[in-house]
This record gives sequence, structure tokens and C-alpha cells, in this order.
Amino acid sequence: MGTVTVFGLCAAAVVGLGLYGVIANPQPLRKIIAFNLLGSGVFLLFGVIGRRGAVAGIGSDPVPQALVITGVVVAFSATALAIALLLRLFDTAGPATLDSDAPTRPRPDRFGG
Amino acid sequence: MTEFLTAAVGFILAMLALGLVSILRGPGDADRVMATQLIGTGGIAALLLLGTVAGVPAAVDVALTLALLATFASIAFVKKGLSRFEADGTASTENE
Amino acid sequence: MSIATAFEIMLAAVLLGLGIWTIVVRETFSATVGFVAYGLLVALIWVRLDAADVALTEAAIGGGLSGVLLLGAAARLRDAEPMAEAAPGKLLRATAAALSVLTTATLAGTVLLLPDPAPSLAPASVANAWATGLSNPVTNVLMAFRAMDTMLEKVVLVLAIVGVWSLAPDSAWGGRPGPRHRADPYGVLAFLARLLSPVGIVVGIYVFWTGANHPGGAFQGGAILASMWLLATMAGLADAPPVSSRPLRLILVAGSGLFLIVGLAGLLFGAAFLSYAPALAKPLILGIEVAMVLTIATTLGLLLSGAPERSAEPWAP
Amino acid sequence: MSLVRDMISIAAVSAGAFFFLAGTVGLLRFPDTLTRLHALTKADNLGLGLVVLGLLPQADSLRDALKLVSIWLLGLLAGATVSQLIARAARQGGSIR
Repeated sequence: MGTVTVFGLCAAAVVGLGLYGVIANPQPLRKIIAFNLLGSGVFLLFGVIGRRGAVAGIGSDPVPQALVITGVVVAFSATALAIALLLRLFDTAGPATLDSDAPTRPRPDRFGG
Repeated sequence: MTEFLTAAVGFILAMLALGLVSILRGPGDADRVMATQLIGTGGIAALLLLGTVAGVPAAVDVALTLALLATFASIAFVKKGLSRFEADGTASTENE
Repeated sequence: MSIATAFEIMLAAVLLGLGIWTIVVRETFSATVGFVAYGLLVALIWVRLDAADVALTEAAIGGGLSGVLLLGAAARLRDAEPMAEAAPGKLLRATAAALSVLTTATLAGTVLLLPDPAPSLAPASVANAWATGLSNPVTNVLMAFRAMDTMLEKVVLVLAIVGVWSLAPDSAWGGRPGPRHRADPYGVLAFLARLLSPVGIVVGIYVFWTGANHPGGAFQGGAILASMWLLATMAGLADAPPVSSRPLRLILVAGSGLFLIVGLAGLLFGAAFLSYAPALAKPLILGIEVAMVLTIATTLGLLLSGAPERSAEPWAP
Repeated sequence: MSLVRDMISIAAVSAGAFFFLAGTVGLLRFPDTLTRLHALTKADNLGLGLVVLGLLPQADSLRDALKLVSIWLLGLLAGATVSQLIARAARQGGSIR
């Protein structure tokens, strides 16, 4: 078992964990975190594949590395947008839920000028 | 030398894992937030040793970044989690 | 089994343990802390995979900025916890578990059966490194060989900030994002911000500058700079600018704008969209990167501050 | 010469590992938040310092050595200030949840 196998299997397990969390956790913030975990697993798979493409002088194939860096930034932007949506939902409709049947309690807009 | 350093990383990582188990169990949120502090010391030590073992000189830069940013989660916790208590005047007022 | 492999298995086990904790623990706050710890520790795996550029990005964005974002949200949503909805039914959980196991098994099988020898673009990127004059292969890929990805990623950052800002209530439109932070100007937090921010700014610029030849670059440097800005804001030493500010908006589009202009110039004077003349490649890339680091630092900082909530009245410390 | 340097490294890193052990024992054994915070920030920062000391002889250049030392200084600064903030938060929050 080498580096690639160990971390490859670890990445596969992280993807599965994240997928389970996205489906089975009811709270929206938990879903966002689970989605990030899933993404992290996918990035690790990229890292493992990059590691296999190592050549003399370069420890890891630079193309998957660059894709992962771009992916990390995009995933962070998406997370920030999701959190902003969630906080706004919480501010306008009370406890944040994805359950469409849940009773909403309208609150006065607490942002004054 | 490499074997010794690898064993040292393994040992520190084991200590880190034990500490994480103890901290994440709680009982309070303040205990849990300490996890980031724990990684800010133990994780950085492991990272520095690992960089020497694996021959990745840039690990020092990664450790520098972690040392700068590991505190941030704790600060966010103190600021937002306890704004109601006006701890040390470090509260955030939501509305003016 | 060598000692190195034993260590790797241990590292993977610790990381998986944190992942499991994040998914199964009942309280949302505990899960968030678990994920922040995961984000900090995953940098170790990236170093072990010899991908120091990614390790830096994960440490700065995955560990630092995501931690602030998620813990802040978890603390603010805490009141919603007692109203936590009923856990999903057994059937749904069983189906989700089955689906996850299937996905993991498929991926694990793929990892074990990857083709040998592994396909690699590393030799090609080394062979063409002369064209840019930079010796960090990852920066070469990001800024030259796959520059289109990087440009579109800057567009994603702009779209994300537009999305966050558009959540502002009408009364606060054009105002300052996030709550106003107050802190004792002689307190511990203000002390930390005064001491750490200058050091962090130097480190951020260093990480950005060293990216030409060593691991580092605009993303990582920009993320560190954004954190330092945030630290000063949280300590009450600075305030976020109003979103209606024109200089601010110029900075936000500078990265993608300059990238686009250079790309179109390549189309007009050179071979193709985003092609650089070899003689000009290094200064062009450096110019784009300077614009990018400003854009990234500002955008990440504002993304963390959230939607505008306050009026744009002048701020007095 | 290389042997001497390796000896210094082994001695310092071992001592550092011992303090990490001490810190973890403290985390596991101490009863409340404040004492655990004490174990975490004091013992572990000393451990980090000793590990840095042990890696100094292995550093390639003066620049790397300076970076190593500054990592430790940053860790000390962060540990000192953040432990204050967390402790204060824990006390003011009462039996902080």
C-alpha cells in the first residue's frame, strides 16, 4: 500500500460521508458543511491522481493541482453565497428550515437604515 | 534520521487525535473551539516535521499560513457566539 | 509495512474520524468545529501528496476563511436549534447510506484500478515553461496554459459578491456589509489585531510574490490579506466600506477586467484569445496577478462580511 | 558535524514530543475548561518551540530558519491572546453551553 492507495481510499470514504450528510442531515447549515466535505473528498481524489503523475523534479502533476486550486476558490464562493442566503432566510422567516410545510413566523425587518 | 522524524510525526499526530477526542466531546462550546488552537500548535509541529521528512520545503510556508489563520475560528466564535454577553467589550452590535 | 505507510494510514484515519464526527454529531455547532478542524488538518495530506500549492490554498481558504464563515453562521443560527426539524425517516437514511456506500465502493475500485503508467501532463508543462519565464509549474498552468479557467473563476467571484449583496433589504442597499464590530481599543483582541495584521500583510505579499518560482500565488496571498482585513474589522479598528463605493467596485472587477483586456489583446495582436507574446509573458502575468490579488483579497473579505445591513454613514471609530 | 546536528535534532524533537504528551494528558485529565485551556496553550506551545528548535539544524538556509522561528513566535502570540479570549468567553457565558 502506497501513499496513493491510502489517501485514495480515504478520499473515496470522505466523498461517501459527504453524500450521506447532504441527503440525511435535515438542517441547512449541516447540508452546506456536508457538501463542502464531499467537495474536499473530490479534491483529494484529484490530488491522488496528480501524485501518480509525478515526474522527476515535480512531485505532482501541476494540472490537477491548478484545477483543485480553482475549485477551492469556487467552492468557497458558493459556500459564502449559500450562507448569506441562509442567514437572510433566518432573518426574514425565523428558524431556517428547508421544510416547506413549516410554519413561518414573520419578523419585523430588523435592519433599520 | 528520517525514520526518527516520521515516528515523531506519528507520535504527535496520535497526541493530536487524543486531544481532539477529548476536546470535541465538550462539554461546552468553549472546549470545542479549543480544537482549532490544538491544531494551531500540534498540527503545525506535525506539518513542519512532515515537510522535512517528505522533502517539501514549502511546508514551512504552509505552517506559517496555518499559524496566522488557526486563531481566526476562535476569534469568530468569541465575537459572534458571545455577542450577547458583551465579553470584554468585544461584542458586535447588530444594529445602530 | 513501512513506518511512512503506518503514518499515512494514521493521518487518513484521523481525518476520516473528523469527517464522521462532522456528519453524525447531533449539535450543529459541534459539527461546524469538527469541519473547521478537518479543513486545517487536510493541509497535512496535501503536503504528503507533494502538492504544496494546494496545501497553502487549503490552509488559507479551507482552514482560515471557511472557519470564520461557518462558525459565525453557526453561532448566529444557534437560536434555530431547538426548532430543529424531525430527523428524516429510517427509509431515507437507509437509502442515503446505501447510495453513499455504493459511491465510495465505486470510487475506491477506481482508485485501485487506475491505469499504469499514469497519464501526466507534468512533462508537457515543464517543456513549455520557457514560454512564461516562471518556474512554478502550477502558476504556469493557472496563469498561462489554462488561463481561461482562472479568468472565469474571477468572474465567479464577482457573481458571488453580486449574489450576496442582492440579499440586502431595500433599506440597507448601498450600505455597509455585516454588523458593526465594537471592541475595547486597549483590549486583547485589538492588541492581537495591531500586532498580527502587519505580520500577516507581509506574509500575504511574500506568499503572492514567491508564487512565480515556488509554491504560492495570488489566491493564497489574497486569502491571507483578506483574513488580516477581517481581523482588523472584527477588532473594531476598521470598517467595511459601503457597497455603493465606486473605487471598491473598480477593485472588485479589476482582476477579471484586466484578464479580459489582455485576453482580447492576445486575440487582436497575437495567436489566440489569452495568448501572451513570449517576450511580454512575464510582465503581463505579473500585472494580471497584481490586479488579481487585490480583487481576491477584497472579494473574499466582502464575501465573509455578508450582505449590506447598515447605512453608509461615515464611520467614526 | 552532521552527527552532532542530528543529535541536537533528536534530543529537541523528543523533548517536544514529551510536552505534547503532557499537554494531551492534561486535556484528558483536567476537570474544567480553564485548566484544560492552560494545558493546551502552555504545554503545546512549549512542544512546538522544541520541535522548531530541533528542526533549526536541519534548515537549508538562514531564511528558512527565520521562518521557523517566526512560526513559533506567531504560535505564542496566538496562544496567549486567544486563550485569554476563550477563557473570558467561558467565564462570562457562565456554564457556557
